[in-house]
Amino acid sequence: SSSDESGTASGDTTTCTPDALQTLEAGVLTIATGEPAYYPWVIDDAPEKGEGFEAAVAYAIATELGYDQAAVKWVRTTFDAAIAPGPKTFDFNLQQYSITDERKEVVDFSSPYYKSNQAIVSFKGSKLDGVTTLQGITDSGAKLGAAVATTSLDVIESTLGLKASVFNDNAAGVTALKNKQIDGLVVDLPTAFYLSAVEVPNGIIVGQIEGSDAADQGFGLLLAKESPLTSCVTKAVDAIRDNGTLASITSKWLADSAGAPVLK
Amino acid sequence: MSENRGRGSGGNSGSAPYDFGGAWQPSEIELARRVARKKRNQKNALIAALSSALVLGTLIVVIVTSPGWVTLRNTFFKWAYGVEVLPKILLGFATNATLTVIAGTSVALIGLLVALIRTSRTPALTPFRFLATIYVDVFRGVPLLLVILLVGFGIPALQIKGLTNSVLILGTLAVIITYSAYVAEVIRSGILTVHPSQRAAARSLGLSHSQTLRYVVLPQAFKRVTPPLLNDLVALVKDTGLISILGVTDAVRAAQIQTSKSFNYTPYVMAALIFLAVTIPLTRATDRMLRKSLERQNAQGQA
Amino acid sequence: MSENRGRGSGGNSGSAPYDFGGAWQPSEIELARRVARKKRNQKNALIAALSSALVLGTLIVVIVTSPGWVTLRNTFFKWAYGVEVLPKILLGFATNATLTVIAGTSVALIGLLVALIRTSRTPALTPFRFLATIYVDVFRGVPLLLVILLVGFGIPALQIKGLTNSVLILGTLAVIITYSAYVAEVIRSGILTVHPSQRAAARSLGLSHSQTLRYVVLPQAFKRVTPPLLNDLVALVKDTGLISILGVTDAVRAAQIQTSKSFNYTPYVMAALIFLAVTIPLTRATDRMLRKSLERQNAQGQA
Amino acid sequence: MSAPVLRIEKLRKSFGAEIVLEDITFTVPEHTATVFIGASGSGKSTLLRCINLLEQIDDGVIKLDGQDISAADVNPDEVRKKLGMVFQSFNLFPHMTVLENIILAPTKVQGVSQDEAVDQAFKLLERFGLRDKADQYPDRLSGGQQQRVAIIRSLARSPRLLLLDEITSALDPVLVNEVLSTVRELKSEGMTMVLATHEMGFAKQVANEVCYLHQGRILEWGAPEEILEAPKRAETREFIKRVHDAGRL
Amino acid sequence: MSAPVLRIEKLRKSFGAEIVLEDITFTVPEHTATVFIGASGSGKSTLLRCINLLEQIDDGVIKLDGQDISAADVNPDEVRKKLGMVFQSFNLFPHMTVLENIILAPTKVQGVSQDEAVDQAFKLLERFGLRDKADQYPDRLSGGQQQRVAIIRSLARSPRLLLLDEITSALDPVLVNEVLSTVRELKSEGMTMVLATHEMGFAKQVANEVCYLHQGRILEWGAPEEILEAPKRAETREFIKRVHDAGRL
Ligand SMILES: Nc1ncnc2c1ncn2[C@@H]1O[C@H](COP(=O)(O)OP(=O)(O)OP(=O)(O)O)[C@@H](O)[C@H]1O
Ligand SMILES: Nc1ncnc2c1ncn2[C@@H]1O[C@H](COP(=O)(O)OP(=O)(O)OP(=O)(O)O)[C@@H](O)[C@H]1O
Ligand SMILES: [Mg+2]
Ligand SMILES: [Mg+2]
Repeated sequence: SSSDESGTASGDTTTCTPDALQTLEAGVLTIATGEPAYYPWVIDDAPEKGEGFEAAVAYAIATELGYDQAAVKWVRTTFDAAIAPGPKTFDFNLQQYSITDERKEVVDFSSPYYKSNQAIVSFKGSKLDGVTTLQGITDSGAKLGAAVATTSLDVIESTLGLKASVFNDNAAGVTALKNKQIDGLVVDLPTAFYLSAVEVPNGIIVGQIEGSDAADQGFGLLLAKESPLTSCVTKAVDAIRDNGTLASITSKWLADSAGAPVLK
Repeated sequence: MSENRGRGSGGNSGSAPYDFGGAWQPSEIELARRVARKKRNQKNALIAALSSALVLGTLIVVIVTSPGWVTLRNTFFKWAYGVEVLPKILLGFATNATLTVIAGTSVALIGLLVALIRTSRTPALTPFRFLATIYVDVFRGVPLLLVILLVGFGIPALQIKGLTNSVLILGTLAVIITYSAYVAEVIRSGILTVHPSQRAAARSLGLSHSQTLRYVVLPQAFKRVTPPLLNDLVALVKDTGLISILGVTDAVRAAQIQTSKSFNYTPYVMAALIFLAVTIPLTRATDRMLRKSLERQNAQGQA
Repeated sequence: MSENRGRGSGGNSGSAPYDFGGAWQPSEIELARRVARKKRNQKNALIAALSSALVLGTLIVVIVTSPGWVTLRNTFFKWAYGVEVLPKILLGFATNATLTVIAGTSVALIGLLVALIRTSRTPALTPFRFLATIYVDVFRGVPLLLVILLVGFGIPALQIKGLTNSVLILGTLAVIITYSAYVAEVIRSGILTVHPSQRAAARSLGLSHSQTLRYVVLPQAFKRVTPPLLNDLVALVKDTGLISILGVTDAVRAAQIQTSKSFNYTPYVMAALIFLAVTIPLTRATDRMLRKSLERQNAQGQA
Repeated sequence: MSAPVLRIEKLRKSFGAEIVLEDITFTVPEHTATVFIGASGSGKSTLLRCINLLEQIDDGVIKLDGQDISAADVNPDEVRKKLGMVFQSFNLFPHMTVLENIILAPTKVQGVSQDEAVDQAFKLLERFGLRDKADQYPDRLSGGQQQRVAIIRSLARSPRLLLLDEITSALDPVLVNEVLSTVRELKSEGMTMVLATHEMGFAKQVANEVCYLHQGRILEWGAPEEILEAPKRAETREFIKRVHDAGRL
Repeated sequence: MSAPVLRIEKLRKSFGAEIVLEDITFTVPEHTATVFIGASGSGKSTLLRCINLLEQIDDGVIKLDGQDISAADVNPDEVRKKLGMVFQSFNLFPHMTVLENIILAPTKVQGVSQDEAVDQAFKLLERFGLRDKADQYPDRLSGGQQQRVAIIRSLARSPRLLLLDEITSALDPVLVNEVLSTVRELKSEGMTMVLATHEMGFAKQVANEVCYLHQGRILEWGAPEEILEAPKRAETREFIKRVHDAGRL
């Protein structure tokens, strides 16, 4: 009965119920994140607790779609595996995927749930300590790292025009930064706050890079290309944005991610 | 010229000629020689002991008293933490083990098939021989990591309906494809090392080509290739971890996740110990087998 | 019993007895046989050709006309794009090549040293023999990836002053440590396979232990281990890419970066081709050497 | 007088440009032994391999019991069922026991039942005094025992013709004896044989006819006494002398 | 009458529980050849290896030119400079040419200059008719040539005593001859030798004394005619008979 309505452009909420949604497993919403998943996006690498920005967003969307806590199943994927073309092992995936046109050719995105600049994390006394301009970063001769397939990598190569040390994931990059094998790691701003405050000894945020990628349209939930869920998930994101849930989640988990100097 | 020789107790024809087990007493001169030899051996043992004590002692003292020793111990050998993360790493190793078993079995079958095709002479198999040769060449030459990436990420990109997208299955497939090429080559060389006279002997008995292969060539080939195959098995156990690049959590990846949280490298050491528990017995067995076949070979050469 | 035998033209004592090159003309029966054989060969050739045409043809047709063919070609074999990214991948491969050369040289030296220590009998070297045995056992059994992680990320974590934290150097070091263990074992087994009679012959000539090793054992051992060493070299070329986990951009990583931008897998195929360009000649040379030594061995057995 | 078991006419065999056998013609009547002697490389092994169809000949005819086995359409496997062949070495299959070696061909090729083959094998082993070695692996046997088992193995198939190629030359001289006496016994039982050997003992004791092979040709042939003691050709005399000088009579 | 080159007294040697040589006593005067015969496993090779200090003896004394070389403090390398030894096989170093094989010991052990060693090597090769093989690798030589080069190689060091262990038993019978004549020539030049062999030709032609070794003991000894033609002990007779039956005179 709902099938003929699913194609309509106007958002008829009746199609977006657990009964109607063609999820991987009927009645279960399979959500993916990274392994490990980082603060402040997921607290204690335990997304099923709903703590941390992305975990909270995930549950808010699940609720919006009509799933209760128990009907949510978490799986893990690597960052680059999930944005590759092909069928997926999840209904949607959230681990700070920036929406870009290139990616949109092979996967679907929901509307954005957060927009973040990229930022450079470093440590006191590094070559980057005290640098305030983009040119200064280029001139410092510092070695910057990023995880493969990320927007952060594009920032280093395109915006800064530097050669990056490329890691399989952020975790390896953090290890290298702690070991001072690189001078700075480029990540999104909230991650940068967490890393500089908690993970990296004497960590600092050198600065954020504004509009680092013109095509960057913010973080979106990632779905398989032409997923039957895309429109419903987008509607759910729009709904929690409109009803203020998203804002309160943001202020709860990302409140301290306020001003870092902007590198010009 | 036959004078001037003495032969002591000579042919001792008095005693029973084959009574060797008798109460032989070492002579004075032999006893003196033994004392001298014993002294020399003791001296050598002493040198070995002293040298061992010196070298190993110095090594231990240098390591333990070095300023970094505490850091080193805390960073790599924090056993309490190691035990804490052990279950997670073992869980990861279950992936390696499962993969080894599944891939190992498939590789054995496919490798054998490819080897048989490559060593066959039937005209009808010509195209398969050709394909098998190319297959072996290519997959012996490309890094496994690349094959895993190509198969694990590339095949799903084709969006072929009905085809699995499980990274675990695709990763295993990549490992199977690559190792089958290695194993096919090992088995083929085993088949070729069976001495041509053995084939001739079998054919002379009236055995057909395939009977010769089955009853004479393959059993001998397998015996010969067991050590290199065991080597490949060890390599397989170690290489299964590469599919972690696809997002599968194996022992190495599990250790990496723990380490990236704690910035302590004991999980890696634990993972290494788990691998060693499996691989050392295997390599020991391989070495023993190789040594035996070597001894047999040398004995033949001397006979 | 000696009647009833005929010998045709017999001892043909008329002609020069060793005149074999003469104008020999095949007999009627031989000519008939040749025709029959030729027919059979032609039949076989026809079967081979038909079978090849059929199998390869079917394969090509099935692949090219399959619904996914265009996708496949665009995803894996977009040559224009491949050429575009080739320079970056080649730049990455320069890392693999450099590493192979540097690590290869060090591995040869260290491997030889460890092998010599393990096969020595000098009492003073006892502790080193012990250490060398443990070293070889451990590093043959632990996955290279783990060693790279331990050395590349673990050693800098110790924050020892004066010690490098360059991932390139440490990664190379990890590769050298691991491969030296492999190579030491290969050389040691080469030394052990030199026939004991060769040592006896050398000692009988009055050569000392070390002279025997230097002039007789090692030269023969090296000849024998060249094929397995070449195999290890191929493995080394392929494994150098593993240090990309430390953030070094090698050919595989360069391809991965490109692919992660374009979602097109041609860069991986390009990387594979580059590796093949290096490894196929090496494996071919290895195979040829092995075949030769095999033939020599078989010839000996038959003599 | 029965028909000859083997008749070879004008056989020629070359490896590439090297002519290894030329103009070989001889006949082996039933119950006789023909022994080929000649220097190393004179072509003895190649000749036996040609008879056994392990090599393809260039010209000539090989007839076994009147059948042209060199014809293009002959199935070698069928021919070999009638022939027994023992080489200098690598005869036995090292991964099988003596018994398994012997029953392999009867059970797999001739379709004899396992029990029957085992029975027959034991009879043969008994006859040649090797009954207690039935369950041993070849590498536990002396070279002489190995060659005797190899002969037994080829007898298990009741061949029409036995081809023996220097079956003692890899053996310790004192082990030659036991193999020689086995061959002598076969001869006395009427087995038809072609032998290649450097052992003049063989030639003297079992041959009905000795052929001297020189650079691929039969240079001289006749009764063993003639060839070994009064050879006519200078080459044969020279060869016999060298063998004598080496201490083999 | 000069002092004996080799004198062995009551030598005993065992491998684990197996006694391989027992109560071996004999003397080798200068310019004589002593030949050991005996069945396989009777201990011939072990005896020669003991003399060459390749094995450690259990009891007894080995004296070379009056010096007790079995003493614990003797340096085997020094002793071996005075001894030449040739085995059944694997004598030559396959990775060196004939010339390199011959000059290795003179240049590396005895400190002879390269030129001088080469000169001497060529002289020896010339004398034994192998001059044209100087630059060949061993695998290009026949077995007989290889053994002759091995003998030459041990001569290049002017040994006091030559130990030859079944140097022909891996050879084709027709190649035995050339090696035999080389040994005969050495004998006529006065070389002192100890040989182990199955080749009665050696025993007959070069031996001053033949010793029959049986299960590790010298059971009978004497002039070659005595031992080979009229042995006293039943065991010796049995052995000689078996060798004869095998066609070796
Ligand atoms: N497969 C082969 N390819 C090329 N030449 C061969 C082959 N087999 C044998 N020959 C050559 O044929 C000739 C005769 O060899 P064959 O083995 O028949 O001699 P033989 O009389 O048996 O010698 P031996 O007494 O050494 O066994 C030799 O010159 C040999 O080199
Ligand atoms: N290294 C060893 N370890 C144990 N036993 C040995 C060793 N070398 C020889 N033997 C044994 O010593 C005995 C005598 O062997 P040896 O080689 O001296 O005999 P041989 O008379 O030379 O025999 P052949 O004629 O076969 O060469 C044999 O029983 C043999 O098994
Ligand atoms: Mg032959
Ligand atoms: Mg011996």
